[in-house]
Amino acid sequence: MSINVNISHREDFPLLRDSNIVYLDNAATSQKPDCVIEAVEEFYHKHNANPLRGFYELAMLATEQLENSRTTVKEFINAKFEEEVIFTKGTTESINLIANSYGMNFLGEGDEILISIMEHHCNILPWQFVASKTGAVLKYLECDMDGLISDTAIEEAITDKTKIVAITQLSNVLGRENPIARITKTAHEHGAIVVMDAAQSVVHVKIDVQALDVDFMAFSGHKIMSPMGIGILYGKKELLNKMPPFLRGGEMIESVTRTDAVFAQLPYKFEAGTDNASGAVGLMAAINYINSIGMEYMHERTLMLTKMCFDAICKIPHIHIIGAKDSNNHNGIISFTIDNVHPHDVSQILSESNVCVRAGHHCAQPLCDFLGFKSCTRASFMFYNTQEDIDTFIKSLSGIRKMMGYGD
Amino acid sequence: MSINVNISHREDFPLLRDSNIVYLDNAATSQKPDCVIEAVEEFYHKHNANPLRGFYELAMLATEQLENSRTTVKEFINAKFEEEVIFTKGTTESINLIANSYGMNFLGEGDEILISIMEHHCNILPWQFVASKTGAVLKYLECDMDGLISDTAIEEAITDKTKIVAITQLSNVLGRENPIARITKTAHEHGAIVVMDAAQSVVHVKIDVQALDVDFMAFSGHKIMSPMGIGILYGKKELLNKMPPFLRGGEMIESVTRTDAVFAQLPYKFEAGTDNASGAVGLMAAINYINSIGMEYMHERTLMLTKMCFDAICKIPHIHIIGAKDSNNHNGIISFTIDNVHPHDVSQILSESNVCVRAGHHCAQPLCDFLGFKSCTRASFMFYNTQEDIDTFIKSLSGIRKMMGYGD
Amino acid sequence: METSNFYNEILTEHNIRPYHKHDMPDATFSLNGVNPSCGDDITLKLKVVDDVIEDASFIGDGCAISQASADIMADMVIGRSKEEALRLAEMFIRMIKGSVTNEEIDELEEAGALKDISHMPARVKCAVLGWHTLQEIFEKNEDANT
Amino acid sequence: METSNFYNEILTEHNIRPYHKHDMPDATFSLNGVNPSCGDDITLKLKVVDDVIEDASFIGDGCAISQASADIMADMVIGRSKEEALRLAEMFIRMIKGSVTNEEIDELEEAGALKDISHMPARVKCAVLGWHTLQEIFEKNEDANT
Ligand SMILES: Cc1ncc(COP(=O)(O)O)c(C=O)c1O
Ligand SMILES: Cc1ncc(COP(=O)(O)O)c(C=O)c1O
Repeated sequence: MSINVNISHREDFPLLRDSNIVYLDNAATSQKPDCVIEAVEEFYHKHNANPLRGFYELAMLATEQLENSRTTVKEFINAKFEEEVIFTKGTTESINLIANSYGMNFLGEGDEILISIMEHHCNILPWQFVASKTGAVLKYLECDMDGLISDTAIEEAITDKTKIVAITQLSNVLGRENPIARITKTAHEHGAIVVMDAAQSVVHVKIDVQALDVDFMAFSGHKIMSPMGIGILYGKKELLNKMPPFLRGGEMIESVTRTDAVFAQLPYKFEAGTDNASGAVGLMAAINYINSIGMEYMHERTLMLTKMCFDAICKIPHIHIIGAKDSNNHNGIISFTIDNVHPHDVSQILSESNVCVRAGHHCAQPLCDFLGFKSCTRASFMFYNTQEDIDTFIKSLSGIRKMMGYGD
Repeated sequence: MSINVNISHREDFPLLRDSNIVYLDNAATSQKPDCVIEAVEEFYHKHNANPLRGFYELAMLATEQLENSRTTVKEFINAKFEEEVIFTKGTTESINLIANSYGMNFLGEGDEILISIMEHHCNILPWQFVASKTGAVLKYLECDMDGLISDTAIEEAITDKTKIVAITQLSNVLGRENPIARITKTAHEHGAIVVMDAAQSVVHVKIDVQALDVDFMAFSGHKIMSPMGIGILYGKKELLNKMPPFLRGGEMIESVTRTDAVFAQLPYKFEAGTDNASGAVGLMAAINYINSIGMEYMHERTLMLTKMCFDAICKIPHIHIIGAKDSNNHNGIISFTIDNVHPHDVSQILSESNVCVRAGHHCAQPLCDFLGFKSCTRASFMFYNTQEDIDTFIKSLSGIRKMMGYGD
Repeated sequence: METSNFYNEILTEHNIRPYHKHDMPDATFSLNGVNPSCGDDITLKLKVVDDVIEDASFIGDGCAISQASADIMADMVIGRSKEEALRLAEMFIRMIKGSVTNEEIDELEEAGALKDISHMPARVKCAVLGWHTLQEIFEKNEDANT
Repeated sequence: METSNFYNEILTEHNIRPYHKHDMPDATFSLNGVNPSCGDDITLKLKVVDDVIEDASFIGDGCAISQASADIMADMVIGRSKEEALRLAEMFIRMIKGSVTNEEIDELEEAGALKDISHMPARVKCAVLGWHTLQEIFEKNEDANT
């Protein structure tokens, strides 16, 4: 695929179009195109009602929108059944749901939970909690300094004691794609299930839950250009069917008595309360937008931008990129440190040139500890970034040590 | 206050303005005024970033919007401290949070949880769950056929064994306001805490958590004209401080190691994951809109519409209104049955005249059982409804039995 | 969706004056079918002799659609073989999903009066409750009966 | 918010060439202060004799703002009484919250170079870390020391 760097998609994004912001914090959250914002608006103008509840036309329209979104997501991730797609408020809720509903009920003393060292806090803390409550042991799958999880590491870490492997498809610090299919294969051989955090990958990698054979998968809409407050949990039907509900309330029941309740079928069993239908509609619009631009094209463009930026940073003295040496293993994410300049100061100085990057531990403290730093600065790209964005960023970045009073 | 029935607020609501829909399902979800839809749009146009995370200007704007919304909510419910206001996705999540974090950790064998017979499923199922896990006993506080919970009932039901009283301020079937202050007083005398479900009341009653002295309170934005996917949990600081987190992940930690985590301060301890900032902004706009119209005015207008409708229904044979005989005790909610016509058929026939009402058990099956029916039809009003809405509704309602083949 | 057309005479008649809504002491099969979320609840009773449905009735309650549909079904399956009844059930369910031919609708006789349900997703469960229960009776008892 | 003005010479000098960033074996007080979410981490050391701060130093690391602010503070409080130091702390924190007079900023000497933090909510914690730790030392030891 040949990418023309001069074609810009910035025009589709009102926040970028109407400002000179150089938005390089895409791994934290993405900007939203007009079509997504308008889809939400249209829902409130034409279809707003409590979905799944009413017999009148408006309520049926709202329900239809919600279910169309479910179908769109099903196709986007290639799930086998609609009812394997559950709406949540985001990755964090999705993973907490798995931990509380599956982890708390199917793990016991001596069982092992394996997570990678590069997990986001939301794929660590729920498992620490499950371990503390069930007596299961939490273990870590480590990578090398390039961020690579080797086959040997996988073979050694997964044993017959392993019951759950929870791992991100793409680290939000390193940007490297993990060998999920390889992990699933080994995990399944040992009778373990695999939970994949797709929060970062969903915008870069074409996800196929059946090909990867993961048992659960989670992502947030806001990182793929959809509105905030909506996310997805995918789970294999046979697993979801045997799990108890997590949140309890309306919509997830068949019948309720004073002492007891019969739960509804999938997916509703896991969707207690009023569904965020407008969020679902926004997510559907975002996926349609992605499909119209082309996932592969988006990714190629991101890789090209990543490479330009990577190569330029390599030329600036005193800056150290974290993770892989090959920019193609960074998938739009470049984290780095600058000698003797704290990332918070880096981020603030860049902000002066309207460059938005993130600084800190990126909700991945165990990884930072493991790699030997407390915090770092991260620039992250999406296909709508431009060469100009990178030029501005690099220019500002080059002057930081000087501005902080260092000779070079 | 004198209300002019001819003044219409319909113009503020695009869905109503641009259609001939008679929207009488306000208790399920409200319509959204332009100012709320536009506030969300403006957020995505001008302030969209991951809040609470970045050091750049855009992220600070997003954070500021989120925190301004928190302050607006704090004032709206008269909480004492900002950090007592926690963003959730809705009432259902809020109550599940309380049940899982407070209920599961501070209740034991023989303790009693008291809920009213008129609770919404989301204020029943979480307590059934807590009871089944902790050995606590779930008891019911009953009302009379008019929906009144008497002082005697309160005195008898709350004992020294009672640890939690969970009750709705306004039933979504009966519309009657419960004597919360009275309940709180008795509960506190016996050392119990009170959880108030304000999902229905928040749009009708001016809530003052300090005056009511409730320990926890929950509501959903979507029922007070704000976007879907955002809700509030209020809790007294001293209680929230001693509770463990519910959802676990980013933003709710101070530091994380491989084996352990130190949790953040309030309110962040309970806000794991990316906050729905656009939802919070929409909620702020909705509250500002309410303040500009005037809560008292809104309520007076709703009561007037309720009375008009109530009186008209009373004149139609074979229709039975559920609950209080005085329309002033209905706060915009009129549930009813029609002899020999099933509510689902009622709702569908009304839908033919563009009248949107809800039919079913309204997520309150124990109440339906208690009052002796399986399901009913509910018309619910907000201040933006009009006399015309009621005329259309009554006209269509009057013809239903005939249409179904009955002589009268 | 014209509701006033929808609640036609066939439907309202079967609803308020059902022919087959009564108990059947000598039934060979009896099965309860419910739509928990709607509250529709029927118990279908069949008297089957040599794979032929000699009599059919139901008791229970629910919305007009569920009741009328069950009554129409009872009417149609009486005197038919198990196979014919199941073929009609399959056809009816397909009609509700919106994929039948006009000839098939004709074959469904009075049950064809429910064809507009295909545009009312919320009412589908009501319309098919009786037919589903019929299918279930024969599926559950397949072994016992062959 | 002009960052380039903000990272002025006073700040960068105190950051890269701090006068008081060193251990103090004969300290009478030592307290660790952290901003867990930022990673800022200092240990403040004071040598207090008869309620007068004879020496002040710190060790640790963090962003330029936290380090420079701690260094400036150490500079300012040496030779002052406990009361005077606490008065400056209170004034500094007020400045960061945006409510001081020009005279007070003057009185804060080099610490006044941090006044623009009032427009940077995310950096407030960094700027006040040293001063908060100072306050804490005296609060914790109030009983012991009077
Ligand atoms: C009294 C009451 N409580 C709770 C809820 C649940 O609200 P949500 O579905 O927004 O969580 C509702 C509305 O459905 C309600 O009426
Ligand atoms: C890898 C990864 N997992 C999970 C999350 C959490 O997503 P959210 O905050 O939307 O729940 C993030 C983003 O913050 C992430 O980068």
